[in-house]
Amino acid sequence: MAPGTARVRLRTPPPWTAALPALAVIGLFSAYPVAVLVGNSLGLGSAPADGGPTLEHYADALASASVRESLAASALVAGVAVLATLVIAVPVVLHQARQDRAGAGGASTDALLTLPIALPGIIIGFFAIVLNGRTGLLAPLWEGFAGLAYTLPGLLVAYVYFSLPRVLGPLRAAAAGLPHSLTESARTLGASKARVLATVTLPLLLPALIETGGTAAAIALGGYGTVATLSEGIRLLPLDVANALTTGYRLAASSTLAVLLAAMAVAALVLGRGLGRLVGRAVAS
Amino acid sequence: MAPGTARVRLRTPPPWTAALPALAVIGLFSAYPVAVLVGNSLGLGSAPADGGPTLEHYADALASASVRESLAASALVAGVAVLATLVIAVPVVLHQARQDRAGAGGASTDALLTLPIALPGIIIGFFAIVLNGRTGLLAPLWEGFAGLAYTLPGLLVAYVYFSLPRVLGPLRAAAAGLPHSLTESARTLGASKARVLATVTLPLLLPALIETGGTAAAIALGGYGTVATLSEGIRLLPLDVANALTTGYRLAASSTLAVLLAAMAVAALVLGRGLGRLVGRAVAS
Amino acid sequence: MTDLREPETGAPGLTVSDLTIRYGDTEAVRGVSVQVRPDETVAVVGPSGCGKSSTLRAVAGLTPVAGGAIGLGGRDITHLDPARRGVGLVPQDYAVFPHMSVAGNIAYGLRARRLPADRRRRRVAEMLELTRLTELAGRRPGQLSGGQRQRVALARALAVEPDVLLLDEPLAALDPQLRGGLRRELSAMLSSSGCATLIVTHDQREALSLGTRIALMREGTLVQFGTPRELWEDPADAFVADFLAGAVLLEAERSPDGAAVLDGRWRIPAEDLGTGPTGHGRTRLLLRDDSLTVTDRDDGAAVTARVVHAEFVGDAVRLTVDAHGHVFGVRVPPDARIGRSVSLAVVPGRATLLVPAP
Amino acid sequence: MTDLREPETGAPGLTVSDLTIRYGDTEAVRGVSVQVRPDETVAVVGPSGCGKSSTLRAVAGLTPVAGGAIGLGGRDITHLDPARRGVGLVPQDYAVFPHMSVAGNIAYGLRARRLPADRRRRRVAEMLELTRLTELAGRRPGQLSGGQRQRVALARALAVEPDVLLLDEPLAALDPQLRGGLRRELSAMLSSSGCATLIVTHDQREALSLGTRIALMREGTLVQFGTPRELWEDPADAFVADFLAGAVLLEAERSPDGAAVLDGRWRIPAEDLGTGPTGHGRTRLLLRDDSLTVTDRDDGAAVTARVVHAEFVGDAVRLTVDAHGHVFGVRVPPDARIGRSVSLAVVPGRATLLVPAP
Repeated sequence: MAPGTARVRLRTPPPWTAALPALAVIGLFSAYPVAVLVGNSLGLGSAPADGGPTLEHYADALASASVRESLAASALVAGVAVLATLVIAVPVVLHQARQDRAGAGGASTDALLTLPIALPGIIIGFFAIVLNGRTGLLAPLWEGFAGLAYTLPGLLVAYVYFSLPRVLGPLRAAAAGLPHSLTESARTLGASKARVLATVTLPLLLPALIETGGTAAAIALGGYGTVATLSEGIRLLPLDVANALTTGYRLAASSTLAVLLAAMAVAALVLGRGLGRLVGRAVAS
Repeated sequence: MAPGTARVRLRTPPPWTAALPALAVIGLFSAYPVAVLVGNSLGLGSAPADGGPTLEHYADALASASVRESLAASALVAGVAVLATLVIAVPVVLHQARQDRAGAGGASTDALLTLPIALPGIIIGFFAIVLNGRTGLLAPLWEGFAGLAYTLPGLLVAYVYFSLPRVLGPLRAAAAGLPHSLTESARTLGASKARVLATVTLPLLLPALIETGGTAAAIALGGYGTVATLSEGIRLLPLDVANALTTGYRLAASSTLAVLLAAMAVAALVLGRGLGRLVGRAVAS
Repeated sequence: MTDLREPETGAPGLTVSDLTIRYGDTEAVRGVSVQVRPDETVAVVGPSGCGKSSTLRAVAGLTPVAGGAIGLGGRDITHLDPARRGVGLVPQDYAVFPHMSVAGNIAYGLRARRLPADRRRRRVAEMLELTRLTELAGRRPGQLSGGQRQRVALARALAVEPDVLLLDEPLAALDPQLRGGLRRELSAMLSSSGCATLIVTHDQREALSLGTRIALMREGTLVQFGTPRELWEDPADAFVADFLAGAVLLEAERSPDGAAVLDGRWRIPAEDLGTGPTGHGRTRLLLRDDSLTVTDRDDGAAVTARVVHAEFVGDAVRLTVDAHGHVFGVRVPPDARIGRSVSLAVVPGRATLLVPAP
Repeated sequence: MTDLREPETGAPGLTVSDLTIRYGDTEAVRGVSVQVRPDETVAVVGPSGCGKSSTLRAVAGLTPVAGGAIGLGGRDITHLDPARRGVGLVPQDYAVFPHMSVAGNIAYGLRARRLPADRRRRRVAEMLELTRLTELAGRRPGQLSGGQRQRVALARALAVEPDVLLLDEPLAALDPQLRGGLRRELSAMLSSSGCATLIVTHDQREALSLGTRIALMREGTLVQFGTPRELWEDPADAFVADFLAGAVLLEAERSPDGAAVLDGRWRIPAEDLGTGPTGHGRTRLLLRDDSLTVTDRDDGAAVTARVVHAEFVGDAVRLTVDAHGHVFGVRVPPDARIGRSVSLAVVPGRATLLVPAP
């Protein structure tokens, strides 16, 4: 072997070369299709129907009452469902963290709780119909349950169930990462359990709550299966996107709706991460 | 305060009482609907159409050629897509772990790479159509691209893209958890980089690969949005479930398909977790 | 719970009586009794896993008590809620609240007790002064060094005027090079706080220098409880002698002309031996690193030992030798020539024969 | 790289010449030169952040070298791939492969070198023997204690017959109570392996007992390099004296009747002083813990010092005193009565005046 060929390449290369493989993956799988989609929605598509740069497709979409309603309903369902999910998840993960410390292995509980992550959205929609559809199993109990699945409260419950297993994992990791000595010290200093929760546990869990919430909201926004199953009721944005695609292949119009949906989802994710990091810095610096 | 009321409740309570809140969440959101669904599929539904315990709905479903094809295609797409995803993801996360150690903060790369987790499956199907639909943008380049989106390879690519951001997060955590001193020691003992990868890095990453792969396969199996957008081509199981639901409301038959889909997804998840833990024990004990 | 004796929990200071702690089926602590008088610092010391931390956590109310009683300031706190015990805990990792300033940390317990704002501010200022943190009052813990964080935790615990201060391995989290200085600093702050203090440590030097009394634990039981000098000069058993001073304690038989040890194979003349009283019943010989020397004599006053190891310790070479199955340390001058076995004799006056009081 | 001197990398053993290591803009190591002869153990010691670990990592090829040269067994390895250097690394966490048995770990380097199976088995058996692991050969690392894992890492590194063995803080990961015994065990195994060894440690006791020579580093530079006795008896500066022995080194002026220190405010009579030669140019007085005593005299031979702190250390009380801005340690008997200030005099023969060779 010639001298020099066995040299260690340890000098730090310029950042962009180091990031190359990762960036290639991004470009191949993200940036290019997104660019094409955005281009389409701006009338820059290569299809003969599209005639040059314009914002008219966005104007059309936002002028449509049904699209505006779907947008609002989507934002409401995703936001409220994720908030409700977090409210349910926090006591569960705190309880799990306590169990872990006591060594009372919650492995099976843990497995059961996150198992529903495997349940497709379409099955969850199905659950809702089975229980609260127009001829659902719960309908005989109270007539209000009949058809509840297709209403806003019904959708909310379905999406809470959809989001719960997705939220439990990351939150559990965050709760396990909180040093137990913090809450113990707060207790010995004279704080009640409620006070410790309000002044120590929740503030320190907040960054994780925000970030996890953002991600869950993004996934809920884009979740098609649940709402597709329940498509007789309230319309959410993914339904419109699918509709625009199937009822006549109008590339620009459907691209516009797709971009709106993707933008909302990405905004939720990015906002959650950014805000989470910001709060994290404020909380832990 | 009366003596005794301020007593610390620190004696370890019986396991089941401690697990109560978590179990309530499971019961409310999982166990009951699943039980109902399974009951329906076994002809135990309360709808007048269902007439007592029977396996005939399963027999019918499995006798149907289209259902059998969907089952096979679903398993194939989810399995192969996740394998391909892992193959792509491993070098990326190992590279990220290297970057992290060098302190060359890959925060922005990281954010970009996992951002597509926010992209709804329906949008990803849309990407595929835009690029490789019958009049897709890539069709002029090579005629094979036209309509590729509706074929098996096209679906595979779409599902790889769908799974990649979901796999990167957990794998990255696993890669970051591998002590760097292990690979460094292996290098000083005379092993080439390739040998270190094959004998140290990959074996130690294997449990995480299996578990993450199982979860990703479960989510891919149930992913409805992507295949719904591409429903003109190869049929996957979620499409059948949705169909059974919309074309005539036959509770037992559609429940059967739903149970099949859910069972496959849960099996992938549980298998991944169980096998991952098993391999982990074999690897790290 | 099944203990029929009346636990003495009425004394001022901290009284731990016959404490037993169980984790599942294992008894982590068995029948430990320790008292900390107001104004006194007791160091609980022992090897890892000896139950010392469990004892501290039981006093703080963070671990359930299976038997025995804990009294503090005349109250029985055995089963009291941790928030109502009046203890000041400084955990091993200091557990400084990362989302509060230094002043906010110190005020935490005062807010929880709903102290009026003006009195709270005054108390925080006092504590900042005591722990020399006044200039750092507005800082976040993330910007502090380990030693500064320790002081925040100490100030926070002292702010609520606890009946006992509990320190869990207070120096273990700090850079070894800085530990000596910070130990002296801590010792000064503890004595100026004037609060009964229980310190848990695995380091015998810390125990000797910080404790006015030392409780030495082993495998869940209390082996000896007394002043540092009592433990140093009259260890209860060979474990105490070894743990505290690296010394060896041998069963001895006293005769008018000296003492016989190692089953009579080594007879040490009376004129070479110091004597001291022991409260532990039997006659024993206490040998430290500097008690023995290498000699040319080969009479009954010397014992032959095999050299197991020799290591340079700066001003001397420390030999590890084995004599009839007992391992000793012997310091010899760094230029001494040492073979594979040596004859050892006592340096006059440096070995102590512990004799039971008549 | 810009160094024009010819680096001496041709000698047997390990030669580190004028090593410089940069992380970004900071120089972690500046111009450090250390030689390890075959059969010798060099301990690199210094406080945390002094660059000692970076030096070891550079020798192993795990950290890039910004300047200088590294030679091993006559070869220039400065920029060689770590797999081709012929070093045996024992990292601080031992890095035992968790998915291989003890024997599999030891065989790893031999497999990588494609040693025939029979020779590999023989070598593994030898190493198991040397490190007394034969009975544990089939165990997984998860079933081993810390000390056993250390021995696996050592056997694995020695198996490939390296030109130099690199140990990074070999005892830091172990239970403090067991460290003494494991240090002696390690020392015995190193000397029976007969391999040039570089040990990095922050603990001066480890350095003194394990190193045949000691390289003392501070803030990226080499402060002194010599045998333990050289560093102990003739420290290059006050930092070395303090770090290694907790001793104080004072500038002194020699006169026929003694020495004057503290700018002439303390005159020590010649009859009380030992003298030693120094290779470091200036006349200085070396004071250890046991060099000073509290005296009643109040003439020029004594110095008055303020007592900063007193702590019990077992057989004595160690005073920390401040005399004209210099801080000393003084041991006094545990029953001595000490006020707020003391008069200090030298214990005859216990203080050394270091005088430059003429």
